[in-house]
Amino acid sequence: MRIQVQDAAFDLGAETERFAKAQDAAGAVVTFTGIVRNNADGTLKCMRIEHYPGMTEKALQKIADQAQERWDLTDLLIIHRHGDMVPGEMIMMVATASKHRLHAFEAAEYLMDYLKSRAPFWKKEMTADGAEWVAAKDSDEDALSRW
Amino acid sequence: MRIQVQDAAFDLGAETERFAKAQDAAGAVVTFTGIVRNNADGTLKCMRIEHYPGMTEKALQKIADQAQERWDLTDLLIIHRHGDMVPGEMIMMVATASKHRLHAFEAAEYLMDYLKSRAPFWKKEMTADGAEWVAAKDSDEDALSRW
Amino acid sequence: MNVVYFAWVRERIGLPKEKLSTNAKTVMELVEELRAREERYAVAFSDLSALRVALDQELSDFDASLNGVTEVAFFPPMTGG
Amino acid sequence: MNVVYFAWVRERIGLPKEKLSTNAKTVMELVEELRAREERYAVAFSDLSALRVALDQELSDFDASLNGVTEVAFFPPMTGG
Repeated sequence: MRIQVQDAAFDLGAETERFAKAQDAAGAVVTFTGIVRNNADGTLKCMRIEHYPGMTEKALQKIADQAQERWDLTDLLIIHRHGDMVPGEMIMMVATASKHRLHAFEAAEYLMDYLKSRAPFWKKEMTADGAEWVAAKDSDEDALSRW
Repeated sequence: MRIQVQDAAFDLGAETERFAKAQDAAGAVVTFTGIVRNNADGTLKCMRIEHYPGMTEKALQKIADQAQERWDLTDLLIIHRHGDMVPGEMIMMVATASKHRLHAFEAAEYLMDYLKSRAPFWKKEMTADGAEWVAAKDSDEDALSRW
Repeated sequence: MNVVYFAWVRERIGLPKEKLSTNAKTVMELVEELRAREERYAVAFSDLSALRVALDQELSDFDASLNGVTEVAFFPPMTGG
Repeated sequence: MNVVYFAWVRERIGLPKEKLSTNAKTVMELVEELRAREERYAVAFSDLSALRVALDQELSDFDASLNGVTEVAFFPPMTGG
């Protein structure tokens, strides 16, 4: 299991390849990648992600531990960036490995659902018109109720 | 959308990176990778995958079209190998991209469920003791009923 | 009509494909013809619940019509992914 | 006690952290103290449904006790991923 919180960009291809290659007992690897998406008007200059150093790592560790308890995983990876990112840049990724494809899929969805609403990250969008904090979605909070 | 059926190995890292980088409208990218897993006794020498040239491509195209109709996807990718592979080698991958993470996840699961039971591939395991065709699992057929 | 076999069906019958002249109107009638030919066919087609059929590269059923069909494929349940 | 603020809470209050001496026994009592201090606090804490609190880096509730707590954090609902 590896959890990384960092300002620097990460190499999705290399991370995915390394993760999958390290699996000799798992038949199934699932990854999720979050990418900075432009707004509807195409005016997004930059996405700034603030976080709570110390709590972030603890919260991600707790979410990862819960996923490992709940599903039969042989490995998992979480990388989440903070700082400034332009549209198209990758914000974060999770990867899960299991013998069973359903376990790998469900664990990755669980990690994402909890990471969205329980890990202390906050997004701010900087556009030509100014800066605005991204509001949490009710649907993200609701997503937790399925687990 | 890209669908590839091939004997040659593919580069999971490069494919994942290329797929994610090409997304400017999607915020969510999900990948699934299937890896040759050794058997319980660790005696698997080789996994041989037979397929039905012509029908394979049509079946994958149909499954991909159905996924695109059903979910709001900006892109999808399927790569599936045939021929001989040793434990640890990657058999196949799917990738989905969407604005919505739930769409990307569900579409990838749908692709995998249908690909398992509706695309004409057959696995044969070669061990020191001989060769045996992998039996289809009832659970794979049952998985289709959730869609 | 081209008849093609895959996986253990191909192995039991001992060939990957053959050209047949048949008056069979349905897949089931074709299966009965094949079963009657030789022991290896009878063995391969002994349990139809363990077999699948595709007509012109589309999954189909054993009671389907062969009208206009040029390629029939028999194989076990698929195990891709 | 260290009190830390994130995102728009930090911006409205105008500082990322401060050291406070307080007799507040619960988070709610601390919030009342802060609200009473200055307008910018009153504004930041006007709608608690838009706020979350963490005690020593664990998510908690506004009615939780501050007994033994060394760091209180206030921030809006999280938007990671």
